[in-house]
Amino acid sequence: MTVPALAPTSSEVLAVVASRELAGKRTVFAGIGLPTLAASLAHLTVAPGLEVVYESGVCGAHPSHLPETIADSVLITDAEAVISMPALFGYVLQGGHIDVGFLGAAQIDRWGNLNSSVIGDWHRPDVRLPGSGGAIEVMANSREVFVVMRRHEPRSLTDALDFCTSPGPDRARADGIRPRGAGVTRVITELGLLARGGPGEELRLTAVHPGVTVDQVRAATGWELDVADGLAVIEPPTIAELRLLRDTVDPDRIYLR
Amino acid sequence: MTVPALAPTSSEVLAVVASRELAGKRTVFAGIGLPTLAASLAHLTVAPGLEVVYESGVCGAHPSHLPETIADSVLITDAEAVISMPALFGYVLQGGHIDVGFLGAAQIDRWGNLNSSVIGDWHRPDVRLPGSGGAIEVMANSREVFVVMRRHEPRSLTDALDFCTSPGPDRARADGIRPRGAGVTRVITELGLLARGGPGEELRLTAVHPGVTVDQVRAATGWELDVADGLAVIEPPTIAELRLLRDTVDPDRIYLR
Amino acid sequence: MDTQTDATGRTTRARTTPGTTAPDKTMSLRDAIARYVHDGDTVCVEGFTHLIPTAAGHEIIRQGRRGLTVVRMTADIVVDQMLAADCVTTLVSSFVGNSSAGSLGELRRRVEDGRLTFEEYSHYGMVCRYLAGAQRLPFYPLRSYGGSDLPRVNGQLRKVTSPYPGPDGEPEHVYVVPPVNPDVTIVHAQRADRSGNTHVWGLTGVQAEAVYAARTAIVVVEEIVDASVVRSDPNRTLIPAHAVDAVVVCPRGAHPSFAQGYYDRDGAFYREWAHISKDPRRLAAWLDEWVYGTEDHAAYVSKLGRDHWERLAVDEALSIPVDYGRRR
Amino acid sequence: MDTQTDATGRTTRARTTPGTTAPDKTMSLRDAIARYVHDGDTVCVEGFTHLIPTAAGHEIIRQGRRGLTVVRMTADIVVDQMLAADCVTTLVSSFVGNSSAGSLGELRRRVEDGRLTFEEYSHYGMVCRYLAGAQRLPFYPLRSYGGSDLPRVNGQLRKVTSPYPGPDGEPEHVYVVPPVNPDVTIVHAQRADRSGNTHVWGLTGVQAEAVYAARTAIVVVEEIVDASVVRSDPNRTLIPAHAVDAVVVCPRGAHPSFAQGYYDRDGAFYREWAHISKDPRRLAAWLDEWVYGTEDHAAYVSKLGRDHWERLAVDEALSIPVDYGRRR
Repeated sequence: MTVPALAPTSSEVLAVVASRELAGKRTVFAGIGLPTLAASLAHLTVAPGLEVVYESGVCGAHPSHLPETIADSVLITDAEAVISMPALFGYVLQGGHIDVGFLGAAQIDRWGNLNSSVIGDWHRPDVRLPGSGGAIEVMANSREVFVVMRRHEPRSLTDALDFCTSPGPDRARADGIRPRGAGVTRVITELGLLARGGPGEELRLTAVHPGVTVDQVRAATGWELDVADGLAVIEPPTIAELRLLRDTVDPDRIYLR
Repeated sequence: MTVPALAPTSSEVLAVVASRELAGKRTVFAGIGLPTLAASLAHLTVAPGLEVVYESGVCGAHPSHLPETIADSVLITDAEAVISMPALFGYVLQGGHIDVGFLGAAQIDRWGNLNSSVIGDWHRPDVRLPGSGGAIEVMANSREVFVVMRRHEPRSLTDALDFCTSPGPDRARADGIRPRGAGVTRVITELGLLARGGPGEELRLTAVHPGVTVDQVRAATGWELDVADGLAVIEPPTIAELRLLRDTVDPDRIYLR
Repeated sequence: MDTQTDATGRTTRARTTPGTTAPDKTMSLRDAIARYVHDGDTVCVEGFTHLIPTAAGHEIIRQGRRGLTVVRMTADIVVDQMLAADCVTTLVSSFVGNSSAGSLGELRRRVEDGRLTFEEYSHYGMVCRYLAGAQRLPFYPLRSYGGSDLPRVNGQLRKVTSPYPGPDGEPEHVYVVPPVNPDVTIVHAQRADRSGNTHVWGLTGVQAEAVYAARTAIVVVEEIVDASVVRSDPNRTLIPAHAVDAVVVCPRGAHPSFAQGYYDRDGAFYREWAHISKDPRRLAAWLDEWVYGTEDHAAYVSKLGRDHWERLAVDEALSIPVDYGRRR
Repeated sequence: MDTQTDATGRTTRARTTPGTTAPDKTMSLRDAIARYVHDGDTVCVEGFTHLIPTAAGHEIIRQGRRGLTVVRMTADIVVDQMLAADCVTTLVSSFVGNSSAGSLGELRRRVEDGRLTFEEYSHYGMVCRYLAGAQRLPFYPLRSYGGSDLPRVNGQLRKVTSPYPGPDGEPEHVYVVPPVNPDVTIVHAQRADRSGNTHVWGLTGVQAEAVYAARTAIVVVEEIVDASVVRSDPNRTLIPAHAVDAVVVCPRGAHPSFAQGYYDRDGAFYREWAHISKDPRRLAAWLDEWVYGTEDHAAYVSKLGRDHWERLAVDEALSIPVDYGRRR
């Protein structure tokens, strides 16, 4: 067993903070990496019945090794169910079975809209990014969405997206489409935690990591960031949380860089 | 081996006539009874590659016993594929994979429209019939439809349906829906064979069984029946056809009553 | 460990998997019906000829539910029985015959006398209602119904114009159906684990869609198996646990329909039903004896007797396994 | 009887079933590509991370096809390679990254330089295009895209008003996508019989829909099996023979992706591809050596060598059989 003598790494802090936000949730849609680390830790702590659904169609995985991708063969062998894409996206996601969807993005704005398509103009981009994958559907159909942003900087948390790939409920409504979920409700970054309740609300700073100042966060955010009353300081990862992460969830430190 | 000394029964004649019309077809959608007898015989004679698709979702059945229903367990064990209802109706039937659909009905009109819902008024019927099942979809999506009517009489081959359950292409077009297949192209009865080429054409008498007169057929038909030039006389079942039906297809004479 | 013995003396074992935190959703059929089926509910009972949840229908009758809307593609004997027991006021269906064995007497009487609200569809219309329901879509398009009289008597069949031109450049119109989202869907299956991961084989019909379309779902199974059995073949899980609220073990609960690999269809009973249901008094007597007169489905199964089940028994025909592989 | 020996020395046997008249659709990959893939065609290459038909992509490159429209949810290494070989002018896709292992260098260069027509969708948008295609529907509705910038750059994303009022009584609007009906769909699978009844397990993605959506379909398999193997488990037949035009046996044809139960994913190659594809000369050299320089996929497989395949080998994890039953 690892003695958690080492100070928590940035990845460990992000995973722990995200795991705590999953308290009481039943189903989470997650990609490999920090989201699955967070979900695995939550499963062992605050959300014992938590089921992770993967975009590949795997439900109730029991992997023998830490998976490298959402489609890793170790997620399939011994899973409770492996379903087709029409069933995964149609019946599970659009069917309303996902409590929390985890998403990443190159850019996020104050309303929780996301860009994962391009930097620059879509037609002749400076950087062509991978695109939506299922992110548009995760955003549109999950009850709420958590975003983990390793880097907290103005070009990522931006005042104006270069392109809106995955819109939150406010943009959907403005487009004449009835929104379903709350959109992004949590943004977990290296500096702190941003949150919003749902449609019509901006992301506000609700907690900072120990030693981080509000000015620091504001300077790193591309929009005029609002701060919640009673701003909290995030409790650092506990020894119990770190032990679980290091000894049980990712003992080979594949994602806990 | 049965020596086909007995004269062919009415069921045998209908099955043989229907089987001949399947020459060269690849896929047929058929219910249990005369349609499957016809398909099985065709498979052994004029359509060696013929695949029967059942409404239950069975493709390429290899039954150990003659099935009693389209969902008989003997159709499932040893089948090549068993698919869900959405796949059967959506991908196979609506997807355009069926050459010939077999349908029955309580009433048919001169355009090949069918009633299998009610005798009398729909809201307070004299007789409530089983309804469409998949007949509406078989009619709308098969390249063509064959109807076997054991009884040829004016109340079955009628001038005006009590209710149109399964419409042919002409009614579909009049309703603003682009039709796909030809609708009913063959009606096989105890008196003869009625045929039409497709949209815009009426069913005409193209052949009669030996000894049946045109007047007899006209009297038994609820509309002013048109007769094709060069009206043919149907060749009676051959000894080879009868042997196959009696010895191979239905040796226990379950459907060859 | 639960141990159950069925009418043929076969013992089925149900074990929990140690080391998992998956919720145990098993309960008796009586409790499941009491908890999830209420007067006035919309109840979907699916299974296309195969795996018809008859035992659940009988338990609904025993508990005296009233005012139900029953949604079912092929109204079958169990629907005729629920009608005769006065549980149902509205039927949503696409086929109301007793398979190929004659009529459903009670259903015909009630429709012909105007005592039952009947929403009539075609099979694919029903399938599309489940598809829309499972996907929480406002409507589902299909290529049929053009020219049918059904839209004249069923106002739910409507048209939409496609925003893409047709192959000839002209606007294209199609019929659509609305979603169905039953209060509860009940299906029967071969086996499930205690949290509801359900293996179904043979005819799978529209069961997955009907379950996903529903607000709550009851899965009745021939046997509860260890999670390791289900997990040895995750592609066979037609219905994942997250879509299931109650798991009920009820061997032979699909009689007189069949469970592929477990027991065959009781064709003789289907034929007999045409006669029983034709005579309201005979039908009432049948319900008294076989439903009200049996405490639960186990009693119904023993009342049928060993010889009866022996006639419906099937020999083994095992699938050849596939290899899911395991990383070294 | 055909006998093939793969790189690990395993012998696969392919037998015809005596006594059936099912057409034999087996042919070489070279013949299948020559017959079914033409310059200017719309070619769908599916397999969600699992069972990617790489060998077929390589054969398209060897035969020098030009002007293809490639339809594929997750553009992957094989698409990057087909782009670099100048086979493709239009890409229809919903994810254009090299899995989680970096970028597809050639794809990025061509998009960033404006040398590739790219029709961008989301995953479910692509799924719905296949669903509409398979069902020959004029459009398919979905609950996403509202407020996205994608409809601004992709005119195929349009809206329809539901003919049923929404939950608040107001009209309800949804986005729809048009069908896709590829000239040919190519998928990879574990096993099929000679007429094309195809067993797939593990991640099944959207393969069935992509095949049914197409005008013609090529199924590439790890092994041809006797029809009796397929027929022992008809529910495992994801793709029935009537939807298949060509059956190609090509062991390890999904490398560097994987075939559940046969060989694992070559993660190292995915990571290496980020570097190879970043440099156009290195990419060209790779194509010269591994695609143009190999006569067929068997040569590519042997060139990788036994040690390489040994590292990707997996242990056995067999499914527990189910009983289909047999009437006595």
